[in-house]
Amino acid sequence: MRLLSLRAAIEQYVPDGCCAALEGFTHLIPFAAGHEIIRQQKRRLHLVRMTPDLIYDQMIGMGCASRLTFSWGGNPGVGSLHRLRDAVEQAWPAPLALDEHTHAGMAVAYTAGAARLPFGVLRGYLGSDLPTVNPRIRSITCPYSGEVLATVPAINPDVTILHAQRADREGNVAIEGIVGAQREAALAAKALVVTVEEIVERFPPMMNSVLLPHWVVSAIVQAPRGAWPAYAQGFYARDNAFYRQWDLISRDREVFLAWMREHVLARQAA
Amino acid sequence: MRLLSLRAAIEQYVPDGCCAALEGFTHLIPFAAGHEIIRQQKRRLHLVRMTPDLIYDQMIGMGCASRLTFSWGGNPGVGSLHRLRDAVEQAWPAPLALDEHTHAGMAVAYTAGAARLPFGVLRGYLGSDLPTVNPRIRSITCPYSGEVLATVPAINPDVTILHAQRADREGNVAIEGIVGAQREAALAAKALVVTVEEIVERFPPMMNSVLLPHWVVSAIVQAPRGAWPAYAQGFYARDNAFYRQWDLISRDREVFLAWMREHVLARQAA
Amino acid sequence: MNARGSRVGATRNDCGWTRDEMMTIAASRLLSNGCICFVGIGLPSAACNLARLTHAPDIVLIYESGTIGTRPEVLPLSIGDGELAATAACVIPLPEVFAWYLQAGRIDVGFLGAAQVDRLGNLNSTVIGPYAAPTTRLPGAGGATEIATHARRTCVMLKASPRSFVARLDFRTSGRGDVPGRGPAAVITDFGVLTPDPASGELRLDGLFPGATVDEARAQVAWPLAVGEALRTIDPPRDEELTKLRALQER
Amino acid sequence: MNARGSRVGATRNDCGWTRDEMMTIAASRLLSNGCICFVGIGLPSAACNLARLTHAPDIVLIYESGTIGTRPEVLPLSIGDGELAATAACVIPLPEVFAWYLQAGRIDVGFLGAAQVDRLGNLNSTVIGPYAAPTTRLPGAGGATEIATHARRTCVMLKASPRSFVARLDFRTSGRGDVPGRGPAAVITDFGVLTPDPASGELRLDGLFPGATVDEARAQVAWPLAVGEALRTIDPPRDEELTKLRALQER
Repeated sequence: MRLLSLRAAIEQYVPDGCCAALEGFTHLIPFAAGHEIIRQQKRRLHLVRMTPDLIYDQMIGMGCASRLTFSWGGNPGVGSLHRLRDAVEQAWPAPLALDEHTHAGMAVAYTAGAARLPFGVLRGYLGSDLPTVNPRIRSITCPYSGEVLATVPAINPDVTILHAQRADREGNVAIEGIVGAQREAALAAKALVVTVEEIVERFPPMMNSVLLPHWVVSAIVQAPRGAWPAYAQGFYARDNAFYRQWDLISRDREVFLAWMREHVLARQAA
Repeated sequence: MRLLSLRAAIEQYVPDGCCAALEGFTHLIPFAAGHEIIRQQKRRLHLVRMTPDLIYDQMIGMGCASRLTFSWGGNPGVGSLHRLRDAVEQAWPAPLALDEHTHAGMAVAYTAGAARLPFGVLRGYLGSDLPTVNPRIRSITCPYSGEVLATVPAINPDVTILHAQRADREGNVAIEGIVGAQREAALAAKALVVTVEEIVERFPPMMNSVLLPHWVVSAIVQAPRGAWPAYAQGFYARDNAFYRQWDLISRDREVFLAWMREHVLARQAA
Repeated sequence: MNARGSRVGATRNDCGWTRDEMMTIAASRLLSNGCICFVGIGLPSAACNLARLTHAPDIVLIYESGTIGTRPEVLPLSIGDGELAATAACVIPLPEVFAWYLQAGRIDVGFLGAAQVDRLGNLNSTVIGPYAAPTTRLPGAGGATEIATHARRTCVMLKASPRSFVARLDFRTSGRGDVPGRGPAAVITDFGVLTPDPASGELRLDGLFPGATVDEARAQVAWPLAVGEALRTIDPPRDEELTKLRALQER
Repeated sequence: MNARGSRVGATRNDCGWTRDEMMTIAASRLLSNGCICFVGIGLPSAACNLARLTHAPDIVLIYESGTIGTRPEVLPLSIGDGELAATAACVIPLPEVFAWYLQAGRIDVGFLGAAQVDRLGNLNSTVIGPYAAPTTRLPGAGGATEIATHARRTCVMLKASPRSFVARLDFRTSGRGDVPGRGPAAVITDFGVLTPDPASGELRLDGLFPGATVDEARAQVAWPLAVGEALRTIDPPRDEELTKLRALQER
């Protein structure tokens, strides 16, 4: 594990064209890292995330992505992700290929990735047209019961980026609160970059807490408020007002670009 | 969830011939429950446990079991389980059919059981003769890569019995320390009985701790020191001296029976 | 996504309640005490928490974010607000929610929303228009597909219009309406409640909200809506229900 | 299980150390600082902790009980003693240890024991005699089969006798000795260390403990034991090694 600046971490671990998963389910979404990816004008990324959320709406709108693996692409409790829609409906600013799943399917795909199995199995996608539009959703026959079950290919991102509350000096990462598929996405990746609210001297031994040991972590970046407008349990709350406001900002291409220029491009990484 | 006496819980949830998993990996082994099963003279049980340990050595020696699913059957750090050996080598006191796995295979089988999938997949049993003596270990071909992987059938015990540190009045169960495959075995079972060191009024909300919610628990039994000679983190330590002593007690059938009469049969359930 | 419906639904009638409130209250009444409920965001979240604060104090609420047994004081905007984690009995990883709880058959009731529903209760929340070139890209499946399959019973909450209650879905995101008994147990909409005909599974008008009419209902449904044999008028909101719902929403 | 070996191994020689101590020290020297080590119980546990307390302070010890990054003060009797949990960086469920750490290829070194080893380093810890009617039922595989396959490198610790270093295993519990480069990197026994011939994979005598001889080694091995081209004498225990090992064992 190395302690890096945000700029250096993105430069080293997110080359153009790579497969990147910025995970965190509603909680601990790595916005600061996403903004640095935008500032560095990364291109042709294959973005992976169960819920693209505002972070991928911003990255897609700024032209970073050419492919998206996802399972629910809305603004939670508000409505659409207008930049995602504009990319899919109008190919603006670039076409976006979709690899679309259900939450259950993506969860299994990350879990298989963490275990370095080539596929995951679920009793899923039943009664859905998704398998007809996504050829990666296949099936397998149980060697005992003969039941036919759905399969998804494992997800093994080139890099997974997480935001967490704390790392210690060794690089162990501790997470509290909603974890989503963070652990699975972290362990499925070839490299793991973690931005954190704070770095502490050392944790007490943490029996049964959610912890990623330092030797599975490639780089740690200190990025206070790095999950805003999402939240970090114990540090700051979800900025629900901003999530609502984003609906207006993102509806119009020019308003969107103006906001990104002012709030993302003009700022320097910490 | 119901609060029951140990006697009532075993009477109701462990009928003769059922499939029972008393789990807990070294830590929190439900000895008190095992002793009550012996006192109630249960017969023809299909016992499931990754590490049979002293608890199954005692149950097998007292004639409770006709079948054993397991992955490592020794006295950890000491040597043999002499009663298990006597059953396999000499069919004393009764023949014992074996369904033998590796730890990795059993872990996957419990996990599949918890997910109510009919089988689990692993890159396992390679270079081993186990698949040649256990026809339940089969294989499957990955629908993406063509790789052939091992499969195990899901384990879904009729009843799983755990020992835990605490339950609250609602029946939520909290576990601290080494958990082994306790959660998976609990959620794989049709009924779940948990003996506990203590029952508390209520827990604080326990973010990310190991907790089994009350509505997956069939019965709670208060059984202080119910994991002795194994241990309960925070309550009492492993009685390593007894584990060593058991090697002598269990070597001889008569010495074994005398010990069981005095320390198990003659005692009443709490 | 249904701005018209939202505005109309939010207007108080002469009796002092709105159709949105009536929808939420009607849904909350379908939940029995102690049931294990997989909650979606928005109206379902309000309905489930209203049930918890009125007739079903022991209901267990699970949000797909992994919060189990939550008791929020404030209605969350998203399914993963900090309030849900802070008041949960425990927080578990999302893959476990879907594999060990939902797929394992441990959920009694699941709530679903959508952009379109057909007469068998199948749902579309993926696209309007062709998948490869949609006129409107919707959020997608999320948890819906497996909730529809694995929850013992599902309820749909969806405001009615001929564009949402359609003869033919543009895309089937979830639903087993063509498997007898696997469609939703009820569709709660802003004129009343539809339930499936036990034989054919076709959704029929089963109950009307006070003030709603069969003609109004039929005007919002793009297929010829059948009326159940025992069409009833649903009880209006009780004072306790309204008071607690409004208190929950105002916090 | 090897009472003779234990007694002989526990006797101090003229230099004041025992063969058991030399085995543990020789094994500990094979571990580099910072390596991720899957620890078995008994001699391997002593060797790994000795390495941690001498030349490899940043070694990461994982026990299959789910304790990750343990730093026990006292040598555990079992692989799941409370001491291991109390001093661990974290404790995770056992299925995750095997799937997400071992199978995922995150382990540098795994230690194995057995009742029998063959000339290719395949191991038997299952039965002596036929599987269906064994003369001696042994504990079985535990973690060994997948450790042998998935750890980047494996080391075997096993006291030697013609009944343990056999021409033909009664049962193959684990091992890929017939796949080039997949057998153990070293077998540490009570006369010295065997390593595989790079071409054939056959275990050859690579190092002798001070005081041990080629004849003594050959007498304990049931196949014709080859001697490596650069047979060396292994350095005797250093004071620090002996002191720290004894302190660890006496606690």
